[in-house]
Amino acid sequence: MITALLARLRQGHHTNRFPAQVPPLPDRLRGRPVVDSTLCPPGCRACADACAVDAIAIGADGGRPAPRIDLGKCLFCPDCSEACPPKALRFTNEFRLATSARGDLEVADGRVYALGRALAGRIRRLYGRSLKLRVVSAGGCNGCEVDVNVLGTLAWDLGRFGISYVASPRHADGMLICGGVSRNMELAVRKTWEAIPGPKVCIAVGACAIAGGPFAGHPEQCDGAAGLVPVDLFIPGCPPHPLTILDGLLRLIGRIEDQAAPPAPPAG
Amino acid sequence: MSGPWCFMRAGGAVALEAVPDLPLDALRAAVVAAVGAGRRLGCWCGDGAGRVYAVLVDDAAGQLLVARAPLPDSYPALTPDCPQAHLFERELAEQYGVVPVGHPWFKPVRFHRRLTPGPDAWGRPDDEAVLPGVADMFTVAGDEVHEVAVGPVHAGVIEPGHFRFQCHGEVVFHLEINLGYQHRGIERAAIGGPHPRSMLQMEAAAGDSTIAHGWAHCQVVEALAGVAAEQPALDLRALMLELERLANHTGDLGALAGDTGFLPTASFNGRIRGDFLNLSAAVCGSRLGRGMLRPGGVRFGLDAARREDMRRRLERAGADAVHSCRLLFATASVQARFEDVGVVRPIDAAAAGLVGVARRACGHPADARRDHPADGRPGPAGPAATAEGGDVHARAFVRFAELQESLRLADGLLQRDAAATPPGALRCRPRPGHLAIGLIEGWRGPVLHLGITGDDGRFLRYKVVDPSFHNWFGLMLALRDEQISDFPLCNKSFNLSYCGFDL
Amino acid sequence: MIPLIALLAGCALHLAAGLLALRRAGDAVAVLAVLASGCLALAGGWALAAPADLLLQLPWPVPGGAVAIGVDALSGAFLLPIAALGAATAVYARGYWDAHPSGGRTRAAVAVLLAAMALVVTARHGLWFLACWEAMALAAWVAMSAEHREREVRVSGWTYLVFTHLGTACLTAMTVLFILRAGTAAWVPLAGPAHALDGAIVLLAILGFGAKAGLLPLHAWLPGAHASAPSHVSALLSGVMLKTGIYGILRITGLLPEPAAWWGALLSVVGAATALYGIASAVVQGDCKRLLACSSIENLGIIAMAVGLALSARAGGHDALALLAGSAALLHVWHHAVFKGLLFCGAGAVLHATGTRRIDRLGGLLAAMPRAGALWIVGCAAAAGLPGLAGFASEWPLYLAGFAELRQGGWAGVLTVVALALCGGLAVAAYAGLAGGVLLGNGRSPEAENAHDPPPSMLRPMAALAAACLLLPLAAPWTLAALAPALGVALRLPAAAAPAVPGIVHLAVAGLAVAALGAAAWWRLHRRLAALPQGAGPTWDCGYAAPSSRMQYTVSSFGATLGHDIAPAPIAPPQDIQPAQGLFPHAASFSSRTGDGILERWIMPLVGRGAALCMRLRLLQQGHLHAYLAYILAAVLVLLAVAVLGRAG
Amino acid sequence: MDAPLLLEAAGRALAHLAVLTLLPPLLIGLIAKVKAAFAGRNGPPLLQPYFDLAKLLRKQAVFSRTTTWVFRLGPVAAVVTALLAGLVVPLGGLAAPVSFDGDLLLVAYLLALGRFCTILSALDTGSAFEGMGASREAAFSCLAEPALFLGFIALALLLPPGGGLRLAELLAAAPDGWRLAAGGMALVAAAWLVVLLVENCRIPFDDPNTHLELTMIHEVMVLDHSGPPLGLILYGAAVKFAVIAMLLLSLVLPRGGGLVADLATGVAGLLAVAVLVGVVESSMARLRLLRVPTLLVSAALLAGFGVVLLAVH
Repeated sequence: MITALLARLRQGHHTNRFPAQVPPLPDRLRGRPVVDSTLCPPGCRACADACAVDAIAIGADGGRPAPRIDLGKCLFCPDCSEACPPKALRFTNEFRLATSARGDLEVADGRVYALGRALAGRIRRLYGRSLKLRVVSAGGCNGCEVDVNVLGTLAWDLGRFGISYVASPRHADGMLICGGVSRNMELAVRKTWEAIPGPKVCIAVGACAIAGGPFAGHPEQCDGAAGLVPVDLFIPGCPPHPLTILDGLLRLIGRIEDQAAPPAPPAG
Repeated sequence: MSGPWCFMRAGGAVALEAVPDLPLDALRAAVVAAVGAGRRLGCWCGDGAGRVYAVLVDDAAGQLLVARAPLPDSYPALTPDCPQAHLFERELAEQYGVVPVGHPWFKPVRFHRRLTPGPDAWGRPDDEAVLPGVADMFTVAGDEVHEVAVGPVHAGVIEPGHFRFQCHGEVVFHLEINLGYQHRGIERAAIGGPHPRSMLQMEAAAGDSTIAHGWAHCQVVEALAGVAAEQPALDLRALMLELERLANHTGDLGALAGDTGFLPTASFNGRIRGDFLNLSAAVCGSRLGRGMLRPGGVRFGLDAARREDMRRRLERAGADAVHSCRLLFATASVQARFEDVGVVRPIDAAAAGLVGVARRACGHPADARRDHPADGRPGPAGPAATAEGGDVHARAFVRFAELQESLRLADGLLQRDAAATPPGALRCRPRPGHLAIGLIEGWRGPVLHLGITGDDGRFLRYKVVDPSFHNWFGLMLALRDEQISDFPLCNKSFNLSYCGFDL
Repeated sequence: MIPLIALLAGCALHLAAGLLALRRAGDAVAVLAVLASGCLALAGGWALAAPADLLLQLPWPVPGGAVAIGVDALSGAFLLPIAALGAATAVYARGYWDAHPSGGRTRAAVAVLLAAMALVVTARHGLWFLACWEAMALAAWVAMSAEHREREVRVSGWTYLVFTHLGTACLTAMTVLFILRAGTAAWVPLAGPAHALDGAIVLLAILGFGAKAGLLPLHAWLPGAHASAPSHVSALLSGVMLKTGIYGILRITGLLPEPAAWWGALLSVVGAATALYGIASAVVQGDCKRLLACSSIENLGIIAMAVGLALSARAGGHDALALLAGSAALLHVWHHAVFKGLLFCGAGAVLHATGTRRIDRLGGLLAAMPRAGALWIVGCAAAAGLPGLAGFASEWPLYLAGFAELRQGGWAGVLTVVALALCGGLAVAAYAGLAGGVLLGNGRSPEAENAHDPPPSMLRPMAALAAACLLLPLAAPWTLAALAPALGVALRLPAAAAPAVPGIVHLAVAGLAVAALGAAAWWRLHRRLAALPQGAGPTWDCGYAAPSSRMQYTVSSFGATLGHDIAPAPIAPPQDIQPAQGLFPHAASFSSRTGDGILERWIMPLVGRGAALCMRLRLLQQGHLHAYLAYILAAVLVLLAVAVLGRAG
Repeated sequence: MDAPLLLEAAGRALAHLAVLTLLPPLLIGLIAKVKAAFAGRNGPPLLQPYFDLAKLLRKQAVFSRTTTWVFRLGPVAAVVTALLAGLVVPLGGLAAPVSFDGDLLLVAYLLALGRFCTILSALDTGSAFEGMGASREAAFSCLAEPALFLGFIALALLLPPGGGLRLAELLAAAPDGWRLAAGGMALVAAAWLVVLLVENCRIPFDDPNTHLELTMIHEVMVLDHSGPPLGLILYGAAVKFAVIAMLLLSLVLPRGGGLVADLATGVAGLLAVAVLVGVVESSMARLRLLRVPTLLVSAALLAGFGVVLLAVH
């Protein structure tokens, strides 16, 4: 017991101070991309062509190409930014990405990125200080699970916000789903959803859970959770940084309300 | 033994004509003989074009043995003579409808329809839904026996799988594991590749082994193209691989502590694992190493300042990790939970073809980093860490030893000047009619990728063998006559991948 | 005279009912039996309410014999449960057993059994007592062997016969010693100082009556006999016949002038061992009636502990304590009769509906038979000794007696309290397993899924007994007062010395408080639930596609931790395991035989060794006439020699 | 009894009642906080158990179609029995509102009643998980019973022969016990600490934090409860923790101060017990499940030695 106490002293206190203070992020972290379509050469499709998962569509902005990035499909790989000769498309360190609607997950020049809103009235009053989640892993790569799990460790300490993961869906207030929902998991996801007592929320974490990720279009899976259950919060990324997930969860329960994201620092 | 084999090395390629095409009986006999002589069956898979390929791994000689044979609709099963073939044969039946006659446990593996058109190996009609996890399970007779069915949705943040325990009271007579819930069709999608998405999908074969799978894929594609990545790229890949190992071993030792309810190590390691993940992110922006590798090279380099900063962080996290794990191994109440729990006998481990940590915990010093070093790849010095006993303690101890070794290795890699130059990427265009094998020692064990190109230079078949494919069976063995309350502990001591198995 | 007349009328009516039943079964038989029970109840109640020692003596042409029947308060205390269960089972058997091919015979045997029991607890002469005792034993054997075509039933019957006659042999020896001690076989309280033979008499009484009461190690017949008897017969055997053993011990010690301290000590130790062994065996039983029988062993052990405590206290001169412990014993006799009767009737209802007693083939019956199921849960809770119900109300005074004894520096109180506490925990486990295994969850077999509630003739007696389980704790203050005279007889103390049992009124109030607060909380919860939409679905199955009823705990598994992993090896029931072998096992099986550990590991080997010894005597058996003539000659010579030497001496 | 005394008694009863009904969730929150501090994190707010309860009582429930009324009886019984048991347990100087001869038996048996109902409630779901938890609960709490009663016996030995047997008198004799045979009292206190840990499914017997079905006792028993019934179960468990903690505390708490002093020491004592449990949970591993009985038997033996020491004082 004494060694345990000494070890405790040595290891120190490590919980970060988010949301009051944003912990340091890796400078190379690829967060929310920004597009400056004024830099786009006419007729250029390099970014869209480089994207293996068809996350980028090229619209037209008065004759100039206007890339629109669907963050729900985006795997945050550097293919598009590497392919963009004038650096019109680049990733920033902005980690705030979660949205309340699938349609909000779009980055385009001149478009305000609408971050997730808090739950409505009664549900928010119910879950504002206590939200138990049943995590369902369904046909992903276990990457999002890694970062969902990390939130439980002492650096992130999800419990301090009254959010925790529970064993039984009966104890849960909502479902947090990772993975694109393989055909073999379809029934299990439905059964879990039905086993949760209402009112219930659903959170889709990661590119797979939102739109199938790198496996989009495979007949072995359902291309995300939204086809099976109503999703209240979309957290994009492959996998999302733990801070992205935490930010999303706190927005959902109304602990973070600011919409105006601070100016994004330049990408490293 | 020379025998009817084509010999090659990890990360090498051969023209298909050079691969012996034996009659099936001869291939079968050759596999049995080779396994009898101490080699390990690394892969036994169909190519979708009427042939079966066998890959044997010879750790002692650092060689891979390959041969092939035409594949009929049914053949006498290999499993009775070579138990480690059991899952490969079930997989073959599920993917191509080939029936291994006399297979002792003939059931589906991943619960999907076959990849090519044709009759189902189990005679299931096409319009009948394949219910996941529902198979003819082994049961212990007697109405006093109860079954505990866990999964696919597990308590905690765990991937899906179905575990069926045959129990009386707290005692488990037998555990059977049905997976396939994470099946996303990676191997099917790779056919006709490499596609733009292939690298992304290989990285996501098992998210916690992004580097191991990614690198093995790079090895296959590079070998097929006949190019070799430059030394700085290899150094950086090796660094990322060790960082992956550090993060996962730290996390697993913490999780083992958590399952015994020992809070100090559980909470410290959870945090330190994050430190290692953040080191990966410092290199490539992704905590799992996503986007770092690409066939022909890597994407990010490290300048001296960054290397110096990383060395400092690595040293601090490493010291914390070692200290926290020492506490785990010095606590009697934890050791009481570890010792003699979840024992796999060495003889069973060898027969079942276990790999990686689970194999080394049974005293077999097999480690692909040492046994199958690809050219120029910096590898560890000295023999692989092993432990005797095959119990939870042995598996934990091997991880701890490897963790310490990886710390030294990663530190050494960070000191290499070569790593300073940002490496470029080579163009990789696979040659037609070739076969290449990638073999990387991930933190769980050897990750084997096998690529066969057709005449058009596109993948005719791409096979991924995650170490978990071999090792889930070890977990089943470890649970015999064990207490069911020790299952989470045993499970965590293996910590196998579901998605790596299900693909 | 009224009690005596009522007693004789009751016995006569029972016998008449039995005779009638041999001709034709019908409502008339049941009515007669209920009337008979009414008469017995009148006799018992009167004897308790107006204590007086009424004696009826008739000549009997047996040397030294006399028919002596007396109804005093002690008899009354035992007549009442005999009457109550007699009436309840008489009604119950109409729907349960009368249609069975052995219905008439069983009815007749039960009638004889009831009459014989009434006579046993009123006999006042050694030889007459032995005659009634034997009649009771044989009637019980006939009644329990209703399904004698089944091997298991025959084996249980024979085992019972062997044990009961071992007991009778001890009692015969006891009677002989009593005659030597008192000069007469008549059971009249002896005056004067203690006698050297008193100890031997009590020891033989404890052995002989203990065999009937199921005290260790002579309990081994009990689980089999109770399991294979028709359920209403089991109710009678468990509920009242076992208690005649307790009656015997109390009666005999009551005849002797001064109890020795070791009598009570012996009973305390034997009782504690019996109670713990019984309930520990109950936890692992897979047959619901064997489980109930094992629990009867436990309860008889508890009663024996109470009697033991009473006798030691009496020997030590602590009269109030003696009366407290004694009243605990008698109260438990009553309460156990009620809840065990209910439980066996419930087991009968289950058997009736499903045709099996194996708990691991049952399950989910509460939904299929809501009424009988609910009544059974009441019985289980009472038997588990939970507050507000009959079982706890009678353990209460025993606990208090135990604490009082240990505060006087005795060790028996410590033993009693610890044994009771452990029994309480084990009983909760055993009965939760029983109720859970049989009534709750999913059915484990087609039989369980097609069950239905029994007919009203079976339900009504169960309802009455369940009501008694709920009401007896409320009546306990009065019951205890009423039982004091009976103890006065048994302990030879003035009944007036009986203390008011402390806290018993509060206990009743506490029971009511649990009920009231529980009802209020229940109502509140349901109003809350009604206000919100509720979901329904399968039990959480981890999202699996094909859950089955095998994926629920079996009662054998439920009891395994306590029964197999913790119980000391010499008494743990053996298991048959055919383990999964090889990397890909093909067949494996598991079963545990929940026979009696003591019988199988200790008694049967002894019997076997005895039998082997006897086989050696077969050398004498040559089959030649001259050999036998030689034996006779030798015997005569030896006798002559003895006679001659004796005269010479 | 004159008016001020009556008023004082009423005040004590009210204070006791308030502590019994309002404080328990805080203890659970405090344990979590202590464990968090040990781990080096912030941890959930102290009042988190209250937030959880408030939420559960206001949300919907889902019931399994397998279950019957027995399933809903469990939560009700868990709360009612724990509260009633608490009514007879004094908290240091705060006398129990209800006291009568033999009330100590009622404490143990009311808890047993609650256990019986929750076990049945678990078995009603027909799930192997709940069965597993129920089986463990039945086995372990049964083995904890002797330790509890041996503690009662040890205290009863301090009382003169004859006279009543009230928990209040029994516990009031504790100071004598410490004076006469401190070793014996320490053993009893240690045994009761074990009872506290096992009855409330804490480490080293159960780990309420793992959330793994196969290893737990209490949580796996209530896996299928949801909404208000789950709230009742959690509240009942908290009250039960407080009741046994009160029993344990009464061995050591000073008494005889004024109402406010007694209330303060009582509450402080309960908080201290919660901190102690948190420290124990933070510094040792959970036992292997089948080793639990050994520890429980050892606890009974400890209490037995306590009895011997107090008997020979």
